[in-house]
Amino acid sequence: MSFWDRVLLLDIFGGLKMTGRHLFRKADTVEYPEQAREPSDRFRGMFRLDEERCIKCTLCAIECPINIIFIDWHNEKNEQNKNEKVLDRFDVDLKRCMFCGLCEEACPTNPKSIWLRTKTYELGTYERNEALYLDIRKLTKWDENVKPFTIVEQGEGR
Amino acid sequence: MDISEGVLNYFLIPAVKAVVVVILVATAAGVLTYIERRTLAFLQVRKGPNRVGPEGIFQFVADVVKLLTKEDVVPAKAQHFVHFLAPVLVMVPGLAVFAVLPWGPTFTARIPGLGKITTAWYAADLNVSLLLVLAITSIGIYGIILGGWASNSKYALLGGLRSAAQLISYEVPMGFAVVSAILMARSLSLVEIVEAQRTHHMWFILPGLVSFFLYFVSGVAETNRIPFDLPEAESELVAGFHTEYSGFRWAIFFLTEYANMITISAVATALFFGGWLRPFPNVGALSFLDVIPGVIWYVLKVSVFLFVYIWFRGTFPRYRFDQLMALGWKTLIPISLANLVLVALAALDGFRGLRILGAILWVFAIGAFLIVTRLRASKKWPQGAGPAPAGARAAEA
Amino acid sequence: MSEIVGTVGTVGAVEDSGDTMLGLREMELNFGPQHPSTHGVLRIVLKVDGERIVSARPDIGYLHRGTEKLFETETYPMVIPHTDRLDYVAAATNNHAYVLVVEKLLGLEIPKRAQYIRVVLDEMQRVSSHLLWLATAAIDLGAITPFFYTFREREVILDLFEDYCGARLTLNCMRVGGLQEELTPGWIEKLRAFTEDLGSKIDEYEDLLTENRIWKERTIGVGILNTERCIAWGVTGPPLRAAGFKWDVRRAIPYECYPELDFEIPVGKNADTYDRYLVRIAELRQSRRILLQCCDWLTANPTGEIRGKVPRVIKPPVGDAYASVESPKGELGFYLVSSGGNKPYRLRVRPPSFINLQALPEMARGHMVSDLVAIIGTIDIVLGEVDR
Amino acid sequence: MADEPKDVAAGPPAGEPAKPAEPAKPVAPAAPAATPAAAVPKPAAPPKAPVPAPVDAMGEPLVAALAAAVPGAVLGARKMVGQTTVTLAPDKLVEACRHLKDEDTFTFLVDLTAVDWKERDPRFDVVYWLHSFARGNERVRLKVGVPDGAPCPTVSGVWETANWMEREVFDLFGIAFEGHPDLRRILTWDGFQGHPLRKDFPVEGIDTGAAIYPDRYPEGGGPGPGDKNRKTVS
Repeated sequence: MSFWDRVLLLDIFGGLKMTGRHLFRKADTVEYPEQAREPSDRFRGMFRLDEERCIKCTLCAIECPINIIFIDWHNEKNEQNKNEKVLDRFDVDLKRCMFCGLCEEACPTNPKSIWLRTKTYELGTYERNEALYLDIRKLTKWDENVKPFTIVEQGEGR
Repeated sequence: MDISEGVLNYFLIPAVKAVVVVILVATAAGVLTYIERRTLAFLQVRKGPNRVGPEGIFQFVADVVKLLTKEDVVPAKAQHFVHFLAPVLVMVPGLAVFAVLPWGPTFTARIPGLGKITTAWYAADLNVSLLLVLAITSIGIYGIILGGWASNSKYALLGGLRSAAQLISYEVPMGFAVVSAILMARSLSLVEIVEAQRTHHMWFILPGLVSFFLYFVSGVAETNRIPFDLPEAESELVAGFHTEYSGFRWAIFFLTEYANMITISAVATALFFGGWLRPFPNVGALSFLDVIPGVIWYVLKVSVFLFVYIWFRGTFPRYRFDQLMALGWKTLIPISLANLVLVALAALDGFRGLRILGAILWVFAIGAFLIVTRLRASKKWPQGAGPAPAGARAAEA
Repeated sequence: MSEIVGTVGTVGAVEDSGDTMLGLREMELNFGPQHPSTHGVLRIVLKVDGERIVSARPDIGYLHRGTEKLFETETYPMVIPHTDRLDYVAAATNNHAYVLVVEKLLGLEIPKRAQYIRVVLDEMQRVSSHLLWLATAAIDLGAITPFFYTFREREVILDLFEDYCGARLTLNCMRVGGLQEELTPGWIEKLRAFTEDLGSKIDEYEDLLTENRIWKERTIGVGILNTERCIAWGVTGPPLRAAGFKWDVRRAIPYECYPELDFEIPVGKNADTYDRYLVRIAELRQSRRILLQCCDWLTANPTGEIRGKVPRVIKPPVGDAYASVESPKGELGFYLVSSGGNKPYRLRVRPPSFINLQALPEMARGHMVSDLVAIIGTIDIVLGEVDR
Repeated sequence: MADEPKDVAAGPPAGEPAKPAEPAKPVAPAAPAATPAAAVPKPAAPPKAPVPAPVDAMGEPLVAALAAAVPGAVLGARKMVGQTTVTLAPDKLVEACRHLKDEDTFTFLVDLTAVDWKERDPRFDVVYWLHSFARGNERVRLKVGVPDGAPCPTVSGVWETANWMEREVFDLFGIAFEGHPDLRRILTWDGFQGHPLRKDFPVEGIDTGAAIYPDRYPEGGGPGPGDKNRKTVS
């Protein structure tokens, strides 16, 4: 930077010009509650479970790095007198979840029976123990607790 | 009318003016906080506060209400009295200065019940008003120092110390810059300085280019604004001298900072930009501009400076303490002295001398700017150049 | 052993008496853990003479979460989400270093396409991390506006990450043997558009800072750490390169497809904060170059395996291995000791932030308190990685 | 802006990757749709690549030179996945390190850590990672066996960077480093009882009590290993 640049404050004016140019640009921010942005298709958000499809293999619970999925099941005889696994409990302790998606990855059914790609991230709540501890009912029907964007059914995001 | 002329002119009108000034200044400072946040937001491609009222215009009301109702926390081991006194010491001079700011010329109004009243757009026209401004604004420093010391916090203490050194140092170039304006106008009264610019047929920015620059830079330093906001330097001293203040005492510090910004801008306008005068006050062809009253001109000019303040804040990093001192003592003060001599010599010759000085300064500045930028036009900033790989010892990949 | 324990917790508290405060010549100043510019919960116990720093002693551990202990209880795939949380502004490089070491011990071959995608993720992460660094470093020195400009660009990168793997920050995007996800259609085009735009955006930051006299005064000559001292302190990454030493893990110990890519290692020569700034800016441009080359390759090879032949249960043979990547902060390494089971016996992280932070006292000595924030900023620490 | 920053010589890229003349296929939407199947890990077919196994590396020139220069220092050496590990005798460690740094230009201590082999004697391995810039980025790993409770000589006099790393090992493993200038806990707080990375330390953590019962466990907090109040928390 030469002497004259310094005397004439060229760097100062250059900086001012730079910010001044932005003065009339459109803001890049969005106003959140009104203009909530829609997450991408693969966005890992709220859980959802399809109980019909689930084969009770507990692989998701095994693969979970922080063990927040709790599954209990028992055998029941169905009409054909065959053993059939029936879920007693399928709980996800969502308040500890880190949304890594390994449970979804581990699920062997096709389409997945547990998935996070529901495009829902507004999980704020006033009492986390109630609202963020999901039992089967809440997993399959959480739209009463959490305001969903759209409930993406399995696999659509893929 | 029952009210005598004396009571009216020497008691009632000044009292009303004083109340109006205080209210207006407090409101203006509040509005300025909103404007600053919005402008800064626009500079930073975001939106800023826009929820309270239309476009967020009442944001400052909400802020003030919040601050007034907030708990006032005083550190247990603070010097309680001084801690309490500091915001007062800051606020009173900050408001008192407004008494002498010349917002507009005299005007005549007919008020029902009082008859025809001739008064001015300022509270008082002291013949030493410029001295008063300088004297009173320096009192505010005590509030900052005492507030920093009384909080019994090291960050606050450091902030107070910084501000003591900084404000005292920058009084000097500021004073010299003001003196050059006094030399041009041959008066200490702000009103007369403004009027002198009419009789001189030019704004004093012409011969006072350097003076104005010095005044404004010192003014930014005086008001603790970026790039000179060391006393409160958020990323270094948490919040500087007002670290331990909360609630409305903090609000007083905060609002006074903005009031001081208005003061500095207003004085700059009066000294160098013709106060309430329209551009080229003696060119008859532009007389249609007189439609806009002087007050509006004044406010417009002040707003420009306030915008520059905000613009600075949105653009620059912060100086370091020693660099700030070096800038003040080693750069600004010598320049201001040289400038003072220059202006004094020109002022000896009166009107003509000032014109010649102004012409030389501007031609020189614009010419140099054009030449240098033209030379620069081919090569932009040496982007990302900096360190050459010459000194590098390469390790084989 | 516990009798060697010192007393770091008791010193550095603010003296109680307001009367003696002015009588002290050296003042002890607690810089952090709650302070606007310590980038998290770093605490530095300063001894200052006026504003001049006599000694600075970092006190860390406020964010210690026992991640290395956790690693030992998780199977190999389950470790990956935990690595995200080390350097949480550069999750992809963390993932990468971890999967590299497991692959090394397994002797796995990674498909070319997966290598390129990994490099793309790495470089995007480097850009994002450097942008974040620029934002915070500028804020530390009082320039608030670059923060918003850089975050504007960083947002695009995070959106791209979200498109690719579903998360914005803690990506969990790599798997042992390759990748889990194929790129979404149109992703490369989006990336290319962003990357091509990035150059002019970097110019904008440079317009604001590079030649600015205040920025230069604040950074030139501040926190000098020359090559010898860098190596003595084990400092890697941009601080080492700013000292003029041309060393980058991507070139020195090549991994993935970096040997096939054409890029330069920018170096400085004055080893000060300004050179570190220039080096990081130049690295942004180099990352842009790499990204464009990868975009070309990926467009030319739109299909292919993205995951190698990985056994269903990952059980590396008994032994140990170390692998490292050039993370935005420096050399990020993982040292894996396997006992043959499906969980790591010991997994040690070589955290560049932690090791670079060690040099802070030396860099800060004799400078002013204002410079300390510049120096903390210039090391580019992330406390999640320092404390693990 | 140009692609190339101006500080580089910007010569023609030497090993330029295969670049298509023009992105002929702008998008490839069909391909990714098919690949998810490919993305699923192949369950069958164990890896064909040979499983890495350690081989003896006493014959390596570096190891041989070290063994000759510092007699009795090298207890063994092996090589795995291209990485040489030299096992050293603890009492010769500093001498060997000095030799490696001064003679063999291993000026850069990359990393230092420890491994807890709970049943083994000596219980701990302290692992050092050295890097030589002058030898073409060669790396070597040193290992020293340290029994439980025994001190390990410090190398912080050789490489300054060992300072914090040794503190960390001391903190998390409880290996005291003899001669360390500033051996204090670094990640856990002072007065923490236990060394978290030891294998016998519960993963769930211990109830240190210090935060919850400051009156009962005032300074240095936390029940010691033998205290009946010590329990694991989950």
